[in-house]
Amino acid sequence: MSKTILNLKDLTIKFGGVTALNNVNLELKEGEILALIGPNGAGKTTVFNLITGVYKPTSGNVFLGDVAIDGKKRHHITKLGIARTFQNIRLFGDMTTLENVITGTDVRNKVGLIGSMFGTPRSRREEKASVAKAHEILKFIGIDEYADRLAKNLPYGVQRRLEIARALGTEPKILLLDEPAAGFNPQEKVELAATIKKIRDAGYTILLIEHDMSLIMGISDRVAVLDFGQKIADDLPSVVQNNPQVIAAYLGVPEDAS
Amino acid sequence: MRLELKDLHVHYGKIEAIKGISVVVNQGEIVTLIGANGAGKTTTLKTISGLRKVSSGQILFDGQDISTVPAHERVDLGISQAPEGRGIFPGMTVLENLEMGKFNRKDRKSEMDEDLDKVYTLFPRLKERASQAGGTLSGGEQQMLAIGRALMARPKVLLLDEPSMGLAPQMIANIFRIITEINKTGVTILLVEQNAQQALQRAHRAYILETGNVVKEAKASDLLNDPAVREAYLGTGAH
Amino acid sequence: MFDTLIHQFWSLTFSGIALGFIYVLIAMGYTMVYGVLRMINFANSEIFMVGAFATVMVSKYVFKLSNDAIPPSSFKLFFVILCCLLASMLASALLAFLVELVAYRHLRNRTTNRIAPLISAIGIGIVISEIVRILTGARTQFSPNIIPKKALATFQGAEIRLDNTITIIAGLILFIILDRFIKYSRLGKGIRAVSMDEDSAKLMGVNLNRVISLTFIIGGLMTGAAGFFYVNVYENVKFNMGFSLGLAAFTAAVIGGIGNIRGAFFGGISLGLVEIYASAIIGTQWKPVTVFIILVLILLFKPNGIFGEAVQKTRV
Amino acid sequence: MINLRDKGAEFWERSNRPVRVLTVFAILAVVAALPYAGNTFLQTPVAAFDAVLVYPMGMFILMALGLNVVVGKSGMLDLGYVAFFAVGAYTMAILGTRTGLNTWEIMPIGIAAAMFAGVLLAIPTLRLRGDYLAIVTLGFGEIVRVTALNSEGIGGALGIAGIPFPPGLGFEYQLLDQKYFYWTILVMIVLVIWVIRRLTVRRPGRAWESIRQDEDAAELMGVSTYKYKIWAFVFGAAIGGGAGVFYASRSMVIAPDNFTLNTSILILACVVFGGMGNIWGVIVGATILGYLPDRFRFLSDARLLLFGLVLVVFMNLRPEGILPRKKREKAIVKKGSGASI
Repeated sequence: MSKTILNLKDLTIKFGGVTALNNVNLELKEGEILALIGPNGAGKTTVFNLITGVYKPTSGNVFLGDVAIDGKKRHHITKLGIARTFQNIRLFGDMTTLENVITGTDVRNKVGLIGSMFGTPRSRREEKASVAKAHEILKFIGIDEYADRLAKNLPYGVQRRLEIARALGTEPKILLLDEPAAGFNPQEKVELAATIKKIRDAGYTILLIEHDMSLIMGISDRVAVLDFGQKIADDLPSVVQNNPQVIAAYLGVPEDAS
Repeated sequence: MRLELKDLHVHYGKIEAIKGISVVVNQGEIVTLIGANGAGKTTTLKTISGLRKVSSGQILFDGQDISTVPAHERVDLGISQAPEGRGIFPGMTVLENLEMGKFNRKDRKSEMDEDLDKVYTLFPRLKERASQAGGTLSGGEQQMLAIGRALMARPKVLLLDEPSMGLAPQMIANIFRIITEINKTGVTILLVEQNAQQALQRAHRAYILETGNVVKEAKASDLLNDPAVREAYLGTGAH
Repeated sequence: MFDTLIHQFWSLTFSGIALGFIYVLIAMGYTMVYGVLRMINFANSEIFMVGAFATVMVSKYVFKLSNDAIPPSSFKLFFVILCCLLASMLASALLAFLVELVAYRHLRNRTTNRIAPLISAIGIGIVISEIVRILTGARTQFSPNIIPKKALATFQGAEIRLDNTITIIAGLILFIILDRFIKYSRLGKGIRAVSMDEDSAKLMGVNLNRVISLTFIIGGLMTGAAGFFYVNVYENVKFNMGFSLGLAAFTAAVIGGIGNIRGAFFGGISLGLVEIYASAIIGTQWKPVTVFIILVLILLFKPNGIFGEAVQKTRV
Repeated sequence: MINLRDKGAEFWERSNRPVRVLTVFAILAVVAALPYAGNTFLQTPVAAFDAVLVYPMGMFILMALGLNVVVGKSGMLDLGYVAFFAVGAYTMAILGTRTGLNTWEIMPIGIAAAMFAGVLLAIPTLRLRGDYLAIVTLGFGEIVRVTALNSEGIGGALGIAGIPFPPGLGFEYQLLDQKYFYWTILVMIVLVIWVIRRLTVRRPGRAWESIRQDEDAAELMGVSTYKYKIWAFVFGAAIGGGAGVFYASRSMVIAPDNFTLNTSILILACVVFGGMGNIWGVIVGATILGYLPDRFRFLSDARLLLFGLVLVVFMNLRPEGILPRKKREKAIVKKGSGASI
């Protein structure tokens, strides 16, 4: 059994009077693809926001390895090795594709304002390395041909992929993908599935929010189901798929009372 | 009353969210749009109510193209929407929220009371909480308020966007029962849902949306046991 | 250092409250607009300035008042006050309406960039104050005394002056009318609805553009009234008078929680008092500095204002 | 409207190194020769042409470049930029009249003082939302002036007179012939352009750009947004401070009245007019707006009115300014064009 890399312990978060997540426990093993599914409003994106430090949990902790990261600053969490994409694409539209990825790689760079101003050898070295790395990532994701296009002018599918590329730029241990296939047609979904697998095979651990079941069933090692801010299942895809509680959460309970 | 979308296209910036759909809603029907996230269901409803601009195509309401009529005037034509996420006014009382539903109607006091009575009969909980701020209601109560508020405008067609979202199963069943009741009073309903089972049980006809396209149109009862629907939600291999 | 404060405590308090009401009224201009647009109306200080000029113009050129002439008698006085007040309110309201049209409306529908409307509003503010500067030759205009500054009574040795009393009473009445209007009238509810959820308000049939115009107009009416009261107490106007009062009134709005009209009421009165007391201690020339420090402190520690979201019910 | 910036960028890309170097020197030579163009149609009726080149034109360009880093690059609306200018100027005035230090020795001190003021303002306020930041900076600019006005120790309303000229470097700075001042400020401008260009194509520039476009996304991509916002602010302050030192040293006398809100607005108008975020646009904008009111007499009294109009009109009709920020993309080989992926 590979070791646990991310551990959510008894996570609870309340907004006003509403409990958005209630005592959620979730473990992410190194090198796996874990899918997080559940109906709209179940709290999936809230989980992402808790992991990346956008929200602080009301109670409970998030451990990256042995370090509790809840309460740490967002950019610091990224530096520790967690990167994410956004459900509603949030690229830097006025930057080129390449610059978007380089902005991601900057978190590993050390040179600051003064170094950049004087163009120290280290700053030149880092800039060069960043460009090379960014191109490499774009090739890996298969969108290098768009490197010099402005992000806002990219086709939708490329924008979604660029979100992933930018996140990879930060050299994360864990990649959080928030509905990467939203708005994709079946063909694009197949390609995306291959890309996600390729990323995993390159050594990343992936936590994925997705609604498309065929995609999830095809690539995930494990599926966790949230409903109403609670985890109602966490198992192999084939098992989860036939879990009556899950089916009920998704398709609704056939009404027998009325 | 007849609502018809003809080859409707809608863009968000450069991205095409609705890629030419055609949908018909006839007088007295409950029609449901189902499909996964990002399929374009909510966008479709927002376009009908005027919150989103039409890129091309038509929205025909009783034969008239209303696609350039501003949102606030569509209410007066008889199109009301209970939006996704309920969109109630948190700082107003339940009663004030309901009164907002009648914003442009210069009804007599007696008509106002009549409509209030109707809503309160459908949702007795709202009457109990009439003077409470909307923001303090539970999710289910807020959904009731959103629907009740939309009904206050005496709509010909009621657009419901995911009324089951974030609600407990008991409450979902309750809401759907009421939707049928509303329909029986003569209000046509266009319902967007993720909860396919419930929606299909209640609706007459259904459209399945996938990435901005209508991929299937059928009688709701036919789709209820259609493996394709199940597949759309749970993927192949579910049985 | 504290001698002035102790000896003239009550007299300072009355002036402070009267000044506070002027702030309350200008703060309405900020808070109403902020409530529906979530944007600061940077031209509000100029809207105030124009309101103040309107009173001076009307009293000087329509009623031919001057400080040498005998002050008008009671009935005529009432009539003059009413005309000047209305002139100020209408001038400011009209200007506020134009500001919305020119500086905000077009941009609101076109861009999500939040800086653009701010810059455009700053620009229109500059244009207004520059026009006035050029027309007046940048000179301070002295206003005839409209309301005699006579003492009505004394309290603990402090005079209760007529001009201050009228400011306080009229300010209070205007505030109550506005508060009721927002809470109970149909249009007031429309304004509140837009401030809480723009899309939902549209779905209810609220005409967004009309509500936003209305909000600017109401804010202008209040701000214009403040111009009238200001002239009565301080008796002079200048093209750049809006800046410091505007900043103070904005601070008042922030103290109570911007977007919240009752908060602005509380904020205005307390700022008026603090300012007058502080001036008695460290001197009037440091007044802007005091206000600025209060603003920064509030934004840092209580960005939602003293009341925060707790009184959201009364939110515009 | 044709995109001049793209035309320029295109030319630059097509050219090889010698052509580029030649172009730069040619432009510099023309610009440097401007003081000799005083008796042509460029002549300014009120102030002498060579003086106008230094102030307002040169100073405006310098300050607009600094403000552009804050407003244009990083998206923070700073309406109190004049404060840093004032701090620099007062540092020069105080030290120049009371110590034996000369302008060039005071320059780093003035810049440091302005940066310190920047940090002081930035630390509490940069956590605020954009519109609050705008009003706080607006207040700050005015507060610095009011403080100077009320502080008798630094001359109060009268200000400080007798500030020494910079020491000559083989030539003498003169009041009646200001070409040496002009050339000095030209050197400062070129230096600043050079530094800003370096920064913007490197990590700090990307950080600023990302903050402007989507601060939350930037933070989640690992950009320490608070730190870089402070840097932008302080960097802008440094340029403002440097400009202030030079201004005081040239003017010989300064008073609080030189540092009103108007100056902040004028500089902002230069940035907006030229094109937020684009240094060439900002230079063009500041040149035109600095020059026009001195060239045309009827504009000089209505200068601020004109600038206010510029703000309104440009924000509404051409928010990207005369020269927009980067729009052009390099031509690419597009495989499978038409497909959505």
